[in-house]
Amino acid sequence: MLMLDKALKGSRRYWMWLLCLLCVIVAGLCFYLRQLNQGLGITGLSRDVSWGLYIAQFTFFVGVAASAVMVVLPYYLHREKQFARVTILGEFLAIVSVIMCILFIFVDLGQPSRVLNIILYPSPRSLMFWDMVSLSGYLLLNAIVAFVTLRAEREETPAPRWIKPLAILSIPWAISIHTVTAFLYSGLAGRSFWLTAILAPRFLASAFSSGPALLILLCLALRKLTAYDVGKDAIRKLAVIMTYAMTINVFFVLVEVFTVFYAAIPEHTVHFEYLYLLGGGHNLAPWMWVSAIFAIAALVILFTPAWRRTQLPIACILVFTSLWLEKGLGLIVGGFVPSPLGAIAHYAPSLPEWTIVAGIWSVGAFLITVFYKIVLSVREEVES
Amino acid sequence: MKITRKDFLRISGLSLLAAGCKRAAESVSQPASSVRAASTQPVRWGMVIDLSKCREKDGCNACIHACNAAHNIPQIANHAHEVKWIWTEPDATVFPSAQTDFAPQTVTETKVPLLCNHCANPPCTRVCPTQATWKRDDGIVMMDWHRCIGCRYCVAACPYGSRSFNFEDPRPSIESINPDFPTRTKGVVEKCNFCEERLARGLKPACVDACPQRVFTFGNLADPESEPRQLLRERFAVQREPELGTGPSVFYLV
Amino acid sequence: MNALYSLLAVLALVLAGFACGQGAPARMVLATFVPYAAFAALLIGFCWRVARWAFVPVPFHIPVTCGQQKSLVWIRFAKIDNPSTRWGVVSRMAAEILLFRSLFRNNRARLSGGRLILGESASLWLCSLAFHWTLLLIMLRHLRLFLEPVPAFVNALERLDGYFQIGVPPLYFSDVILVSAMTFLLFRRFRDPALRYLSLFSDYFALFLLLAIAVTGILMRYFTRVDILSVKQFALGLAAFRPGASQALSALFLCHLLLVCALAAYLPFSKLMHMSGVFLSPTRNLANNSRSQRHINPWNAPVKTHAYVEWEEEFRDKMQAAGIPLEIENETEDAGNARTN
Amino acid sequence: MRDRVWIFAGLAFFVAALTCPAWYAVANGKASNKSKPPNLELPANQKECVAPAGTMRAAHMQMLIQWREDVVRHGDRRFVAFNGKVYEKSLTRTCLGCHNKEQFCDRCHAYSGVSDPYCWNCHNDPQTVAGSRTRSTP
Repeated sequence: MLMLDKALKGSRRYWMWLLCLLCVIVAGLCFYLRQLNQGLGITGLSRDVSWGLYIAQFTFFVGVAASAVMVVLPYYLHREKQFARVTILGEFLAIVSVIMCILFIFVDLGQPSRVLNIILYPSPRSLMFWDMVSLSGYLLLNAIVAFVTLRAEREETPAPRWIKPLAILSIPWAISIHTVTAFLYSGLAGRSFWLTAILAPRFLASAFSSGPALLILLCLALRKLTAYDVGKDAIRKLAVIMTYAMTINVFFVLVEVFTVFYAAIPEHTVHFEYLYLLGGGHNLAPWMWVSAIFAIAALVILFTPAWRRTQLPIACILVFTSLWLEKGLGLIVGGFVPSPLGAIAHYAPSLPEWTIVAGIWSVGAFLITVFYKIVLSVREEVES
Repeated sequence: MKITRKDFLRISGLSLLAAGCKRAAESVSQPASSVRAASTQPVRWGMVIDLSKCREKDGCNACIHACNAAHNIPQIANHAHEVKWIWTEPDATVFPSAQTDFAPQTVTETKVPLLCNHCANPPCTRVCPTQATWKRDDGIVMMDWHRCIGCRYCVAACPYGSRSFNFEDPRPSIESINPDFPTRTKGVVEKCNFCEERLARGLKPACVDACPQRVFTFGNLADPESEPRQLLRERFAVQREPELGTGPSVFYLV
Repeated sequence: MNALYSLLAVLALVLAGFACGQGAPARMVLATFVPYAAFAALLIGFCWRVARWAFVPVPFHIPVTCGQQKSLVWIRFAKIDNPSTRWGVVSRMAAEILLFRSLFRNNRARLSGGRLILGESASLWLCSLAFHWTLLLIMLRHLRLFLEPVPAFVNALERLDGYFQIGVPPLYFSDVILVSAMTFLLFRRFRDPALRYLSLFSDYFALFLLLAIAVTGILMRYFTRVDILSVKQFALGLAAFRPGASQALSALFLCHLLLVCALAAYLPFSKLMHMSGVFLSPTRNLANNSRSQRHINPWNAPVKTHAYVEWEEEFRDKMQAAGIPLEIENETEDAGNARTN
Repeated sequence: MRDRVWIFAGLAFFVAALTCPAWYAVANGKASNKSKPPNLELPANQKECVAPAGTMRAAHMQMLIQWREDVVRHGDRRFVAFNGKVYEKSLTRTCLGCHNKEQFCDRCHAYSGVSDPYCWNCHNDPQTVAGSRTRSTP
């Protein structure tokens, strides 16, 4: 019997959850078909803000995908046994995130029927080509490592020897996917908001905090909903990783802010002013402040000994939301506004856009549920 | 009608072979080898725009209308979805770094015609993941609308805002279609092509011919004796954001 | 050896097709006589096989299924894998026919360190599913040649299949999937020694024949080209019983045609009849309700039984006389008592 | 016993599906002239195409793609035909200069069940465009 069969046997709650997700997916699909028919005009995108929520979500989930390295690295390289029960969860999270990234790129295309031109006419000078290579390679690596180790676990045989080199290869590869994604933006001379060498380090820092935050939340949810417990040690270690990555991320942002405002080159300051100036009538500014406040609040919780364990779920939610707002919204839109010609074009995602994004999130939730269900059933079967 | 073996060989074998060889040759020699590459004299098409002449007839949009008619450019009411090949902006917007604090209002508020700069080192072609936009040997930055996947990376890369994306089907917004030039389909990026299709027939770009003031001077920048080169020798010209290293082929006489 | 012979048989068919393309009389035979003969063989043979199956009595109500059978109310049972009602059976049959449910359970046995391991084997299920579905899609797509006007759904399928713009005419994804899945199914038989031992001529022949049909079709569409107008005319002519082969039809097309005819004529007499057989598999199409309902086989000959109660009744007097204790002392009064025992 | 009804119903369905082309022809009432090709209007002013008719029928799409690559990507607009004649590589000017899109291209594509190629998303049919223009301007 296939491992996939395990996903077919579940409680009523499990099926209801999948059904709900399916409904959202169908709603997203309907709007996507409309977008296919009418063009990207049904989104909030415009001539001046030509990338929006889709690409921002793509960027954010590349980070989540890359963060799998934070469990793979300690487990495979430093033999940290605490991560034994969480590593495969991290790998499946990476797989699902990459799939979501691919979907976000796909729905953003104006001519999706020509998407294979990227392979038919490969252009090594374009970073998008390298992003495609690194993302698909990462997906493949993680899929092989996760499925082969899970299969070995189920058959109660040791995992084949060649898995370890692959797992270790996935570590630098994870760094590469987010670095290349940062280069997509930071290599554009005309967009001064992104034209900074710290963009790639910033991306990595935010990835290594948002990814573990999500993983901790998923682990806690599993503990609550099922009998599966990854162990206190693993969660504590993940929390430490998240804390320091978040600290570094905030530090990087402040470094950027200093450079921009002390040098005071208008081309650079305008973007920050657009994003953070309250009362300027910019619809993003309040959200950017929410992001900043959440980040500080999360750090306060994580650095206070009395709270760091008891309030961990809240801290994780704060970290995740803060970074989602910063990276999944502000970073992309902030790069486009003001436009090189100085135009301030407001961007607000439209209902179809939100629904399509929700549909892709649901695809992710659906897949992660199914994958985790398989993992948990296999472990349950082996342990009993 | 029977397809003879000869036909079969010619149409399938040879064309496949030829296409394959061409592809291989292209990938070895980076820019697509154009027919003009064979001629000994290098070509770099360029344009000089005399703003003083343009200022004389303020509010004249002959160049824009000529371009719109020639290239089936849709007139979309929604500003967010506009498609523009050549258009005008205030001087202060076009040359933000060339403004002095106390410049006369007449200068800062004059409308300046804008179009694709056909850069010598274009950032847009560098980022295109499918080579749907590329620089020809004669300096024209071309778009292949058959190949564009609509990722809009080039729109993000262009520092001049010269690229437009078709957010909707342009056909309903075209007043009268010029059958000689294709319309575009939704989901592709487009921009000024320096009237490549007119150059091929020995004509000058539509905007150049349409201007009653003869504001535009078009010619081969690689030829020291060409009209634009003579103008540039005689008068001081600026380019848009030259500090980005893109090397625009459009010059403005201020 | 089996593989080689069947490959040779298919190659012989291919060569015959090409040879027919050369001479006019052979073309006429191939284009007019052969398709009808093959089609008649398919129809008659198919009906005959199914009719024969219909008259074979099903000897037992076979409850060999997976999952928990319906028993006591508080025990959850597998509604689809082990149905007790007709609708349950319909859904199980749908899962079997549309999703190959039982193949989904396939696993590969191997020995590791002296231990038998039933390992994962998703590839067979995945590839056969891909192969069968794309085959259906391709057959439906071919309707564009047989129907005039072309129904909208056929056009929609064609557009969907060639959605990604790769080359002209656009590459059909079903073609790619079909050929790769079939290649896997073929190599699966070569790779595993046990499977190689089990494979017969007919196993390989069906695979090679289908593969040859696919390859000739692909060659025609993407490489040598064919005049689609004459093909459609020819196909419509066949359907209207007015056959006639235009000179524009290439030898490759005739080869494709001959292979399809061979497949059609061969189908009723081969393992490919699993196409209808799957509907008739008793382990799948019967409800597993033998605990709640008594199934009497109508074909069973009446069995003469002689229960103890009857035997006792027969010899009651003699037993009583001999002082042998009786189960039923007195028919009328102790009947209830005996039953409780 | 009871199952035989189902079996024969299924068999009847299968046979009906297999023989659907014949039924379809009867239902559409075109059994008499249905194997005839569509009436493809050929240009009145020209006798010869850029390649022999058989080649064009089988491979016009490949040629159009080749032309497209030549013109757009290589600026090469001159096509020397098999008989030495020189044509411009242009769908609108050369092909549609003689052929009528609706009565030639579309008819044959509809007949052979080839869905409309994406050419027409951008390229115009000069005749319909001219027609709409005269209609829209009074």
